[in-house]
Amino acid sequence: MDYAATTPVDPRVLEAMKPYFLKKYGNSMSLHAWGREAKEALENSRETVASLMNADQEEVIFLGSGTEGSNMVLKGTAFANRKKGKHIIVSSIEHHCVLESARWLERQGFEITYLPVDKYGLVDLNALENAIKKDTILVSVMHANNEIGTIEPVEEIGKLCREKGIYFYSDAAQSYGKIPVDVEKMNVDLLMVDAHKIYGPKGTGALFIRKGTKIEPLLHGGGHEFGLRSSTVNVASIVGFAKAVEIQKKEMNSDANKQTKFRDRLIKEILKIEDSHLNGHPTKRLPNNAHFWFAYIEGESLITQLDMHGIAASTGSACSSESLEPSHVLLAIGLKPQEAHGSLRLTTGKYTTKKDVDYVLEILPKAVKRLREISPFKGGWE
Amino acid sequence: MDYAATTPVDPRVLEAMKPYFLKKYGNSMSLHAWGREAKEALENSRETVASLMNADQEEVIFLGSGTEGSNMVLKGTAFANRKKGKHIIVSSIEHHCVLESARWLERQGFEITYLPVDKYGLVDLNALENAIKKDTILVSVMHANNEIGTIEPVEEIGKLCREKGIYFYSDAAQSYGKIPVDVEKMNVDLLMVDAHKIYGPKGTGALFIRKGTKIEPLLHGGGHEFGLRSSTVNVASIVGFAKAVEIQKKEMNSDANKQTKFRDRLIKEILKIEDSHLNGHPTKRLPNNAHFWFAYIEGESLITQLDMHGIAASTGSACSSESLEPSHVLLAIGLKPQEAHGSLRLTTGKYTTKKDVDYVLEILPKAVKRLREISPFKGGWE
Amino acid sequence: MKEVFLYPETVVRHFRKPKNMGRMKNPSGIGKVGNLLCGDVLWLYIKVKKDEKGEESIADVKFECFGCVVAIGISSVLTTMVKGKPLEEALKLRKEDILGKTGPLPPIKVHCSVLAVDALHEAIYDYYLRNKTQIPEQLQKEHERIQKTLEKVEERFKKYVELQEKVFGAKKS
Amino acid sequence: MKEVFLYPETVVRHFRKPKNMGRMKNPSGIGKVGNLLCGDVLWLYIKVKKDEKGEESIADVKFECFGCVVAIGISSVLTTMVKGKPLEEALKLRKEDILGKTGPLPPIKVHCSVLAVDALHEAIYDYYLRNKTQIPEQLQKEHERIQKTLEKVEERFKKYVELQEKVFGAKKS
Ligand SMILES: Cc1ncc(COP(=O)(O)O)c(C=O)c1O
Ligand SMILES: Cc1ncc(COP(=O)(O)O)c(C=O)c1O
Ligand code: FES
Ligand code: FES
Repeated sequence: MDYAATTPVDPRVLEAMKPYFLKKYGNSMSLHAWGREAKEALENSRETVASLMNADQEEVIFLGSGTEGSNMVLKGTAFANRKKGKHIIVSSIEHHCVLESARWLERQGFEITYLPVDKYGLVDLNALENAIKKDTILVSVMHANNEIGTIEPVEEIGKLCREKGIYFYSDAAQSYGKIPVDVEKMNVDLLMVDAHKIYGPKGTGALFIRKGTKIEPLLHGGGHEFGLRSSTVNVASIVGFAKAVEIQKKEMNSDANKQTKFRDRLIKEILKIEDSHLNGHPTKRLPNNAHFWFAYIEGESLITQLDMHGIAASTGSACSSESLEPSHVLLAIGLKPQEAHGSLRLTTGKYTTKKDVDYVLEILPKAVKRLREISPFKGGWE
Repeated sequence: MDYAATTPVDPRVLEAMKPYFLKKYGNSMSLHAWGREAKEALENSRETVASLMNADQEEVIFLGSGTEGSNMVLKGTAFANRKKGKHIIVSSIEHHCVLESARWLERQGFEITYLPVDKYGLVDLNALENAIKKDTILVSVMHANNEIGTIEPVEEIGKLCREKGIYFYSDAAQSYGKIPVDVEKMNVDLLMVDAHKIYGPKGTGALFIRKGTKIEPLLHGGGHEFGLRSSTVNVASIVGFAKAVEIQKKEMNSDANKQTKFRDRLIKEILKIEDSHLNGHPTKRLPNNAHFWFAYIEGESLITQLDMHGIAASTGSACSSESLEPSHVLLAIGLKPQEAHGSLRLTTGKYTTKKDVDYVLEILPKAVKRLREISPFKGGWE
Repeated sequence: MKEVFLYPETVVRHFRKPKNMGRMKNPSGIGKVGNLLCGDVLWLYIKVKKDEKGEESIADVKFECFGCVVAIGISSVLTTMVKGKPLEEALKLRKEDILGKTGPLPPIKVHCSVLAVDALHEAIYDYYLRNKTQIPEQLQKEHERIQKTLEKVEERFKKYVELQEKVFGAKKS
Repeated sequence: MKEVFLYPETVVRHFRKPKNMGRMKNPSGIGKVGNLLCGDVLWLYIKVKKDEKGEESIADVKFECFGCVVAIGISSVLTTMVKGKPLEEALKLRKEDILGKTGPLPPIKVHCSVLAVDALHEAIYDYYLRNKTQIPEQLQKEHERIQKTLEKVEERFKKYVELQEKVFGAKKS
């Protein structure tokens, strides 16, 4: 139940990749036959990945990870548009790859505004409008949040940015292949997608860059990917990504229905546990994400309890070297630190069965109870 | 005969990777069992890759490509050591990933010195010593050149840099796993290696960072790889890389002997062609690299001729949008542009047979002859 | 699937089946350390018994913990190490003694073992205080360090949260 | 292995077996275009014949090329297109006509087709010059453009090489 962290590779994907490891291993930049074969596979894959986001083939480049995409967008637009301005707006619940890139830019003299969200994690359009300045060059708001699953009002955000002539970037790592992603409807100029969240291989992603967008490369070198991302092209992984996309294209809708049922059942049953609470929006959320906090217990202990029973899950409570750090997303939606410490994320996937859901519903209440027995706060916070 | 561009994946490597696609697919940062399994595979792989360069495990991080490594080193040391100085020295025959990173830094206000090489492509130690200034922060000289195969005097360069208190980076993408690489003997502070040059998967490399070296990350985010390189760890590819390293560890020496024989035979026989010339050093060269220029013909045509006979090769003559551009490496060793245009790189690998070599020696003279028949300069340059 | 542990096996075993877990009625001393905001709170109870010679020892010990796997596991390990031990001996216990028993922790988790030792010493301090026993100089110093550290961590943490609130505009409901 | 071409199949076919390749003895006109430094040199020879009505046409054509696959392939294609054609018709030939026959080239290779057309027109220009025929205005302009482009390319290229030499300290031996 931790499909949001990463997914296994679909066996059909691995099958598609194999020939590109062993036989068709050419360098896509080489002129000889092996190279041309690699080139053709690359361009076909590009078309597939572009088509599931309604983009032109020439507007999509492949990446070495989702993180690389966000780093490239933040730093690449910042450096390329320095003359226009030094101000960038990012939502406060962006993934670390956006936030840390933003912080790095802050250290280089750029100005960053962190946009607040409401208790469901939704970005407030008025706040965005107020945050925009003359020298704003980029707005970054993710499509769907990786922790609490909230789906942001990207169409409206994009529309506003377009009106103001500001680039709009959306990190769609968690949404692409799970819910519809359409760069036209979303009014985005830049959009990142990730292979290993949809049964493709790790170490591959793609970036949509609308024609005419001013951006610098992050990886300089031999000039691959239209000069925007150098590195010998990882054809096998890209072919694998494209295969995963092809599969999701066919199975996305039926799969989303199935996940939504699981999700809503998890939410309904788990909220029956005393002092348990849902995080994120009740309906504007990813079909496969259920996120909670349980009073009086700590998340790492909880997921380890679950792990003892073979259940994988995730929490927003993470170790730092002097204490546990509650997730920035949970603080941003207004949770108190001690509440955020007791958080649990369950994310289902296409290999999740009804039995798995039943099993979680059997084990989780016991695990919560057990940890509350250990807790000094079993009776309530002091 | 284009193994320097990229290699096929060894079937044993693919076999080792498979479980990490399908079953052991966990996120190495997750706390649950799948995550821990990934973590263990990651650390074992790190040890393997570190051991073949005589480095400590904690001094090696994994990358998404060789290019990423060079970008991180150049930009990361430049930004982290700005207080010390703004001067960087790179050899004039570095790979594009170093040169283009250097040029980007130049545009950000850093000062770059491009170090000349002699006619064999060897960096001149005196020139280096003269180039070093008070505010020099980094010297970048590759271990072995990817075009002409020349092996640089890295030990001496490293020693000089150490004496002067300057970081020394060496791009060992072409040497690692083919000839001995030892970060202690080489006196390097930073060293990059690449998986897809030694029968590992594309999209994976590693960077040695000596303890205490001041460097900033290139990919900011979730804090993977000791906080130095964020992105969900590509465990399958890393395991594959480690497997490839393990194999090379055993087979490197015998393989180098075999390649050297092929190489020397290719050189001896090909130089019998009229108006043909060897590029690079006669002995200080990679065991698998043979590089020539042929007067009066152009390289792209030549490799296409060879390709017609099923032979893959490479040239230093590349298309730009208005003409052909001769390789910077060949110009740096003193070739005239028209000479550089007629260059040919043959690089052998572990699947190359004596028969393959014979075949090249049969086809190549004919191909050269044919193109000379087409050339207006068959009788000599005008 | 092979079992691979992020933490020493002993720690995980104790987390799975903690010993001496729960509240104690009428303890002789309580040590309360850690901080709710940080997600680490440990309460340690001791029952002290005097033998014929007047030597004081820990007859019983219990703990309650709101915290991570290591905090819970290590606390349990510690209780098994000090149960029955004379107070003087218990006072000599250092985190190294625990880690000697469990094996090393990842650097990021070392503070969890400090937490357990601190709770023990605070409980003894509390016992001495309640019994108006003269507090050994060393323990007094330790008590002051612990209180100061707690304050510092809390302060640092509050700053972090304030920053988050300022930057991210949290604190809604 | 399936054959995948970076360039149109026709171009590759002509590269493999070029038509009308080689030097011509006593040509009526020669067009020499391209630049050695740039790695693109094309020499095109024509033999012109007058028929009874006095119409001039290309009786024979040959080419020599030091250049890339596309330059060689396209030159060959062009020779087959103009052989036997009246000069006037040959003069109307544009790169689009060749690409119409071969299919589109990658953008980076479009200039190779320009090279071939330029060589043809330069050969005809040369023929007119030798025969002191009045040169059509259009052709004169074209000739000037070609010469200017050649100069410009050469200049740009020399600058590039000089930069390389300055930066990289080339020019050894
Ligand atoms: C929303 C979001 N953005 C970015 C990333 C980073 O992707 P990667 O780890 O592949 O670099 C992830 C997942 O880790 C994510 O969930
Ligand atoms: C010497 C050298 N450095 C760097 C690279 C770049 O590696 P990659 O293409 O894997 O990014 C290569 C190969 O392409 C190389 O040969
Ligand atoms: S007690 Fe802080 S992380 Fe364990
Ligand atoms: S003629 Fe210049 S690349 Fe073909």
